[in-house]
Amino acid sequence: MMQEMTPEEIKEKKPYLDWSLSEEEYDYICDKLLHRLPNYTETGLFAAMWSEHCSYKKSKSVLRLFPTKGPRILQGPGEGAGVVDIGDGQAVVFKAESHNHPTAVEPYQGAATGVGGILRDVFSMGARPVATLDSLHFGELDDAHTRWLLNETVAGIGGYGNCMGIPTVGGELTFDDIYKGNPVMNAMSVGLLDVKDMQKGLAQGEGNAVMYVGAKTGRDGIHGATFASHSFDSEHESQRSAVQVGDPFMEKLLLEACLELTQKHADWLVGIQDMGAAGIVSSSSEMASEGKSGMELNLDLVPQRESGMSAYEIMLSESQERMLLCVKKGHEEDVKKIFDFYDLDAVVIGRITSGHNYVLRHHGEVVCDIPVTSLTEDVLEEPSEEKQPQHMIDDAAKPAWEPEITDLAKTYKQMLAQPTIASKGMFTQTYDSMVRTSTVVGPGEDSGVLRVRGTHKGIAMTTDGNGRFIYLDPEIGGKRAVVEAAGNIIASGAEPLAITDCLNFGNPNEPEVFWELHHSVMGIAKACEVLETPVVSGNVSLYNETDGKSIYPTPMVGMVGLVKNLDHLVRDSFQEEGDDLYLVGQ
Amino acid sequence: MTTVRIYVTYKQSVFDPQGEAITNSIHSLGHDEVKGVKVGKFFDVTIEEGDKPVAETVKEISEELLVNFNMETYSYKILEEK
Amino acid sequence: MTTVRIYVTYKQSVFDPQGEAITNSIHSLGHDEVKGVKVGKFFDVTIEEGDKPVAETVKEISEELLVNFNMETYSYKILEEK
Amino acid sequence: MKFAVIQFPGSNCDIDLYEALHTVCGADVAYVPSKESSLDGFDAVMLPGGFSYGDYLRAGAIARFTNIMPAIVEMAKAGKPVFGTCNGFQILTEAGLLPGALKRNDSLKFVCKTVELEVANNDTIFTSEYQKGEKINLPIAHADGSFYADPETLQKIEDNGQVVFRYSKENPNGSLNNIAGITNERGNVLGMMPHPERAVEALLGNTDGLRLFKSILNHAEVKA
Ligand SMILES: Nc1ncnc2c1ncn2[C@@H]1O[C@H](COP(=O)(O)OP(=O)(O)O)[C@@H](O)[C@H]1O
Repeated sequence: MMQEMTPEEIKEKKPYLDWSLSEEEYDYICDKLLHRLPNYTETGLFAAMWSEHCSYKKSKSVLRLFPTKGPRILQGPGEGAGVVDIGDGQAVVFKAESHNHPTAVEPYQGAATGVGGILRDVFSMGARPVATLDSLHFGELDDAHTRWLLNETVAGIGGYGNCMGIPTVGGELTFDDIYKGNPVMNAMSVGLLDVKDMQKGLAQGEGNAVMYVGAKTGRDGIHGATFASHSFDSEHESQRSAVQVGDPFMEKLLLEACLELTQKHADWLVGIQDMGAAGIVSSSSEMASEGKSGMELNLDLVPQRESGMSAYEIMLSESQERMLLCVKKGHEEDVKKIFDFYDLDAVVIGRITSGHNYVLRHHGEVVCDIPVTSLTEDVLEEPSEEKQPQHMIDDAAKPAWEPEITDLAKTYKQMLAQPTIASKGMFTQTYDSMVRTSTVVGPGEDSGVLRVRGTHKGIAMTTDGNGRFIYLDPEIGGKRAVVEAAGNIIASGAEPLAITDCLNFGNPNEPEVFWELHHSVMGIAKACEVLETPVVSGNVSLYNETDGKSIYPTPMVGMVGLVKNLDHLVRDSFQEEGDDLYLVGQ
Repeated sequence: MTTVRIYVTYKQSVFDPQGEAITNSIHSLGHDEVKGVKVGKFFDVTIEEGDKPVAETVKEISEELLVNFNMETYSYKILEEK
Repeated sequence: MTTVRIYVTYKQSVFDPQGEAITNSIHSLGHDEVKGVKVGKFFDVTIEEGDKPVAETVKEISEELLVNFNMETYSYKILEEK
Repeated sequence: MKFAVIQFPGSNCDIDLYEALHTVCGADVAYVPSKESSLDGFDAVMLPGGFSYGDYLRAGAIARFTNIMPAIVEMAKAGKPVFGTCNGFQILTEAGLLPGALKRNDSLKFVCKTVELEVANNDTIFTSEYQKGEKINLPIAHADGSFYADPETLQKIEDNGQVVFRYSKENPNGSLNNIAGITNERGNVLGMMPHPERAVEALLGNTDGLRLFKSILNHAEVKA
């Protein structure tokens, strides 16, 4: 087994720099939070939890600009997914997530586990996922590697979603050379919930059990959380191998077991959260932090697939298809029985304690004993410099470009032949868009529409974003993304309710990139205020660049709307010969 | 003509859900003597010998196409030469 | 412990679209020296030797589970014994 | 007449079959987990689509060993209606209740779309409400739907009129003889790759599958 560095060696050799923890952060942790030197495991936990991926330390300041409240909003950002009231005691639950970096490395598994992760976010709220959307931006198709990436990505999305039996009903797919080395893969999941069944990622109540359910822990994706916050460098391609393998069959079982628990036995449960990036440490510390509780875990009890795993590896593993539950004392066996039926592990790995500390034991030794909040709430926000992109200033001085069209029919055909505009049917038909027999409108129209069984209602959903517009003017582009989404929702006969988003940007340490981030968020926020569609969930993916070149700023807006009566559904195709055509607007 | 069998498997550390499911199913059939199953693919590739040595063709097609080095490794053996 | 590698392939008469597709891709990469590819699966099964001979276990799990005789056939070889 | 919809681990069209029978046809239907071993009290058994056991190894291969299988075999032997769609069809072939096998699609891809079928035999308990030769549209959604049987078996299936549905406009997966659905020799076990349960409501745009369920229900009435 590898010999772990002592606290003194860590102080001296600074291995945390490789884990994206800065010297300033390390010193702050030693001097202000712990008043001692952290050991190897603790340092690793801090590095993971203080990464941009887990803490949003770079982007928090701009995320505050989003409007997040409204009369229908039952849960805004901060939980697994946002929750929006649709009447009759029901709610729609949704969130989007990016998996750009894993997809660039291993497109099938990267995309598959992206879908798996976002589904867990939704069912951790107690909701049943009913639809998936995918927003993809790739390089131009004349490149063989891009074609491979795209085919594998689409196969991964379908492979996971089809096996789970959750229809993929919409999304977008565009092509531009800027995404060649760094494709954008965002997945959005939409679920339905009886409001009374709503769950939170919460752990509290001294003596209550912390239960681990689902797949066993292996060394998958160790460093995944910190790895996701690093830029790519083609030279180091060979090092990028920390990719996890998805098991949609396992997740289907986990979904059914979790829903049985949350729908029928919520009284046994205090809280539930999925293990996403930074696995056990992020889920457990966030749940304890939310519950203002202490927690003690015994890592020897964690179901393990490989032998000889260190505490650090167990805590940071990103093995898929796992959930963490806080179960009321005395109901551990009841919960176990439910998971037994689905042949899933369900193991008590720790308890809620009276203090405020996060204590980990491994092989009989305490390997971590730190305040819970030091991992979750004390993260130092990173200030950023920003500067308007030079290209915007240069562009403003140029005369506006006027397209010259001599042969309208020819230009029209040329446009239709653009892969970005052409039909995406060859890809979307590899997705099961009809399973669960509620898909009223599938891929290929303005938005996907699902009926809500037992009512006359429907929910409409779409994803929109356009990196080029946002590159030209982030604020107007941001507004436009929201308006485009709302247009798609309204065109289906639905009322826009709320949005989720994925902020796909380049390296935020570059002032121009941060400016783009800031201003596009301003644009999205303003449009959301005007349209009264608050932001209920979302995700940030930074450092999208290859060899120092950032992608276009590519925020994705995922919007959900309510169709009050499906009889009033509007299709986007011509219905009958002789119908009148109207042009509406300016 | 030479026929080469190229074996492709997941790297040791990569989780193999299929192998897991098959192992469970073998156990439920009562074969407790089976301790584990790993699943792999193989490709029987027929190559016409010319200027390029067979080993080179095998290496090239494996690395360019048949194997995903992020998670897989490969080996090969020559089945027959005629 | 004995590790047995069980090979499963389509029967000769069954069309193998995957082999076809891979052959085409190999050709489009310029490897005209490759004349054909057949694809198969293999299972590395670790068996603990007890009363039952290993060959019997292999036969049983192959016929009960690993092979669908409507379209597939199998063969095996012993990889290692420890 | 009481229907059982079997839930294998990984089944995911169970709700579709259940709702088609229960909500649309008003039939008496219950879910039965594959861990159960009895189908007492049921008159027909429905195997749904999905990915039982993740389709690991081969689609349908592992599901065949679940506890409920012997009871399904009993139902088939007793001449009761046994129906499998998509993964259900794959399980029925793997279990030997139907001849042949389902291979990976020739395209090697999962395909989800609506295809045109010809009703090749309407003289079955599943298709009596259709006309022979009638063209209907049903959705498909599968990666392993290419029907294969050795030449002898294929000839036998054809001679016995066991082919019930054929793809008529295009063959979406490479099935021999464009076969989309077959019965056993006795005609009481039907397996088909298309999903009639996805085509039973006008709201979802297609009702061509409805008569399949009506046929089974009418058969029950005739018998009773
Ligand atoms: N990757 C994808 N996944 C699912 N649906 C997609 C995908 N790409 C495009 N679509 C669907 O194809 C249709 C056309 O897409 P797009 O060209 O982006 O149109 P729009 O400009 O209306 O958004 C939309 O209905 C969209 O839902």
